[in-house]
Amino acid sequence: MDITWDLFVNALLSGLLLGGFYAATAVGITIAFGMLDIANIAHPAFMMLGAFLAYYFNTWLGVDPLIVTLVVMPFAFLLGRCVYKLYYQAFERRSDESLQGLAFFFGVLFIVEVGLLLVFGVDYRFVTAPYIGPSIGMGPISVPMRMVVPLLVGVGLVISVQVFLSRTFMGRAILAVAQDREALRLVGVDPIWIKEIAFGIALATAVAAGALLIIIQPVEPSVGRDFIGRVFAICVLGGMTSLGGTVLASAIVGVAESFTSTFAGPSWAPAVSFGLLIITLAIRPSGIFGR
Amino acid sequence: MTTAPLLKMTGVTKRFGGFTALDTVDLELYPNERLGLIGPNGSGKSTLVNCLTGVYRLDGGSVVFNGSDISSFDIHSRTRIGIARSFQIPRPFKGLTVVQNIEVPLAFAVGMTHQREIADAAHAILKEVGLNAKADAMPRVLSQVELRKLELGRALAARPKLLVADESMAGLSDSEVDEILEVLFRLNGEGISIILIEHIMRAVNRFSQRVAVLVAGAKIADGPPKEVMAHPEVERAYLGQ
Amino acid sequence: MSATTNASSEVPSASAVWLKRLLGCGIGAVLIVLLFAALDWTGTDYAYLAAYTVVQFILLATAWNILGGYAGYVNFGTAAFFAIGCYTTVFCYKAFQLPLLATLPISAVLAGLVGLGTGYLTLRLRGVFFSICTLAMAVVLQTLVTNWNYVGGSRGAYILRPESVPLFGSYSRFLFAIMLAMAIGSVLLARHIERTWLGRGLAAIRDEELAAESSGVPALRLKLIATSLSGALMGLAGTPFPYFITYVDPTTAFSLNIAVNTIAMPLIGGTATWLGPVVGALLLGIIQQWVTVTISSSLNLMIVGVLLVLFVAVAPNGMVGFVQGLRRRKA
Amino acid sequence: MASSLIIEGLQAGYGAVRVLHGISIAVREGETVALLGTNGNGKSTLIKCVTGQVRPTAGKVVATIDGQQYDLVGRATEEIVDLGIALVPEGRRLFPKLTVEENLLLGAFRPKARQEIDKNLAFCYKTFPRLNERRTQLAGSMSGGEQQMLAIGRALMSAPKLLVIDEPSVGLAPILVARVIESIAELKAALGLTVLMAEQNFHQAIRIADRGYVLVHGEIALSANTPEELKQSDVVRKLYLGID
Repeated sequence: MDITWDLFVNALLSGLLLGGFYAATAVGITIAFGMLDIANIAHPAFMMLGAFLAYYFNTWLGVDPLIVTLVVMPFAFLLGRCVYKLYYQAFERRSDESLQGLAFFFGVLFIVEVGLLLVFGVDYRFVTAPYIGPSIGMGPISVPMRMVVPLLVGVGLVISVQVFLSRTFMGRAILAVAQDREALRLVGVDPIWIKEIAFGIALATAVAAGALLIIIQPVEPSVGRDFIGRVFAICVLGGMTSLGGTVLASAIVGVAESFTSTFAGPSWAPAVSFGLLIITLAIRPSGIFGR
Repeated sequence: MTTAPLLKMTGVTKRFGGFTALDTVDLELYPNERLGLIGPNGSGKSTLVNCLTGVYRLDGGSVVFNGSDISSFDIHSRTRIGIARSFQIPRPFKGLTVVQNIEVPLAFAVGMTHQREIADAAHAILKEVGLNAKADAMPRVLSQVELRKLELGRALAARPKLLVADESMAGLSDSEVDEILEVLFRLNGEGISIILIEHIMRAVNRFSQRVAVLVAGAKIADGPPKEVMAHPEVERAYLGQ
Repeated sequence: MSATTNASSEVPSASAVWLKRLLGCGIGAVLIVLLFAALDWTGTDYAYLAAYTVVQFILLATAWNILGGYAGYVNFGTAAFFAIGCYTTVFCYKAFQLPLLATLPISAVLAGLVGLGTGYLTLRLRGVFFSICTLAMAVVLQTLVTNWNYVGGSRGAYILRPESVPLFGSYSRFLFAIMLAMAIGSVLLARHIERTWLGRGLAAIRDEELAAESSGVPALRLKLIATSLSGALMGLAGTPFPYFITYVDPTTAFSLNIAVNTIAMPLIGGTATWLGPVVGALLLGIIQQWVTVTISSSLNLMIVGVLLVLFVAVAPNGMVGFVQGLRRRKA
Repeated sequence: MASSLIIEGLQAGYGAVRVLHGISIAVREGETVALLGTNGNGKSTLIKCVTGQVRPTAGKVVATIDGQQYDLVGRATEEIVDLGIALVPEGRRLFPKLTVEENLLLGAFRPKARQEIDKNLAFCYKTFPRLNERRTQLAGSMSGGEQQMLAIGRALMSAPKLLVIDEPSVGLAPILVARVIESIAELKAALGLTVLMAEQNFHQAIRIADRGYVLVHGEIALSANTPEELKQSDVVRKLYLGID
């Protein structure tokens, strides 16, 4: 195949755009898995929940999907706190999280997915918004707005979470909770409460990422499955605990997938993130950017 | 002494981040010797045990056992060549009965294959540590001193040349301490070298032929108990200046 | 390796053991004959197909439990091993016209090797990484198969199955017999593992890995054996599948639905013994066959999900553990 | 206003093992009280009863903070810290992958401490210049002595009235032990704290202690009102060195 300069730049650009969106999908899993040590396999299912809520209010009331998300996020935060409370009561408290807890989230994944399936059916659904459709063109390079908007929102989301984590008392406590849970009590913080809040935040970001997804492409409930491994791959690749690492890893995965689609064919793209994950686990389990 | 040492640790160093837990520690143990390893809390005793048994990889130095360098051996390989340990906090296999706990090392470390042989050997060991009445009990019903005995019994079942008893007596009453000491003396009488790590000085003094003192990751004294206890540096480490 | 010795603490006399075994075999044989008779009595091929599905889940659940229940590692990638079995069949059928029975050992070896490789990569890390890695492996393999035109790529492949098989009658009957034999074999294997040093070693590792290693248990090696065995059995489960549905494509073979069922069955039945996966598979399998016929198949997954969440949260020892608990309280 | 700690008839243990058999001690306003004894005699358990990490089976733990009385038994650790009782735990328990400054700021989580955060941070850096030099370094990469200083600093950030220190000398070279012990005395004087300190290093501890208790087998073997009294006691030598 000829690798033309235009093709190359286009692939790189769309990879970076994709990476921005991936960062939004992985930020929640970095919090839940990397910082709280909760392997929330159901994260992508909650993304789909966000996507379908955006779809529902968009078609019913004509509201912009991003505005829907802003309204829905506080509810997702509360839902996340409830899910964590349940998880804590049933598993963490009797320190049985490894086997049973993983299976728990796997079950939740299917409950949410099939729930959406029963309500919305198996057809692909999409949203309408002014920025879906037009592209910005610069010579031979054209950038669709439906990719630019998720990139901007995704980056904005990651930056706000990062600021929250590094500048607030609550944020620092979240960073600390995975390192030494009991020591957190010694500085006057209830670690269970911190984890509950953090898991709520993680779920809120999942819902937001779902709205971004449905802006990029039409979705049906099981699309979320494609993201299970991808978000974990990004999280592990990025070193688990740093959002900076997650953003870089997202960009790498986005670009790698985009190049693979362009030069080897889209059918190879799903293997990219997983391949990177397996290689990372084999060679350097602490991730590329782990410290 | 003219015999070759059973264990020779040379320049053993272990760091955790910026914290040096062991700094070029040398330690020797001769066949059938009883060594007491003491030192204030956090001085590196447990780290040394973990370096000896293979839980930690060394950042420097070497461990030679019975003439061969075992620095890169796995935990289970070290057990198989004759280094067994008991744990400070008892770690029984909760899902197995007392006698089944003992059978695990008999099968895996000693390599016995005949069930009847293994069962007989396990019961013999239980008798030796004084647990034969509880053979079919689950570990969760055992008392603290019984759990310590199970720890010792399981270590013993690996048929070791060297037994590392890591704080086997902490939290026990005086008479219980004596019970454990008796078991240890008997094992030593059967030819097993023993490293006793203990805070109970009475027990260390009574048991050890030689005492080594660790302070802040370094060995500061090594010799007969009386001499070591009178050593000004030891007194300083324990009592301060 | 001393993994073949019987490890039960009491050692009854040899003749008593043989008598008991013989009795067990006899009862088993009678039950199997009765089962075939009952299925024949329905007079439809469909009965065999439904029974095949249930028994296939017994095999998968038992396979999963060898690693998940005995060693405590969650495998999300059942579908990957299952699909290795499927596609070994497709490949061997297209390339050599190899019959099913000859394909079985090849699948087992391939799936076992993939299990070994995955285990080798991740078992030294924390358990959750193994779980994620199995998930990842399923997608990588699916992508490979999707792009492998020889076995049909994303379009899938057709398998022509013989009308009938001598001695067995219809091919459905034959497939069921094979699956039943493999399921029984897997349960016997699981029971054997439980009672020998492999199972005892795995139990010790699951309880206290450091203490197990200090007792001379080669933890990594035992876990790798479990991973390979578990993978090989899952591969076996997938091997007859193309003959069963006569058409197979990557989406079906790698479906996550297989994975969730395989996890749910042992956890609902109980992971501690060989009986748990069997009970769980029978229960869920029969419920699903019934729901598929009467309501809809998408509801199936909902039921599996809800039961899974309920059981792991409320009855972590599964049905078998729950019943044992009741009995102990009575006693 | 007065801050003090009274412990009466305290009993505690782990499972079947009883570690403390009826301990009564008092730490009065402005005092530094040392809990002495070798390992395994119950010092840490006593400290953990004060900080809510171990629940006593009998007895009372009552703290007075700024004239207000609180029964500590049954309260969670974080509640106790919130009252104004800071803990420097055994083994330091820092957050190794956070920077020095982030560790310190976490110490000021409780609302009352946040008001004084600038003042306390400046004070910490003044007292421990090493921490100031290394504020952006990860806590886990520092040496043992620096980590101990950070642990003390982190406790101070909660603006405590009562400081509870468990084995500050653990794992430190003798020279550093002296330095850490001295810094505790300095802090106490500068901030007007009341201090309860468990320490196995006898002579270092009594350098700064007003009074001391020696624990043997979970009971108080000696209660001394002056450091001199402790120095002259046979109990200590016998206990520490096993010399009869």
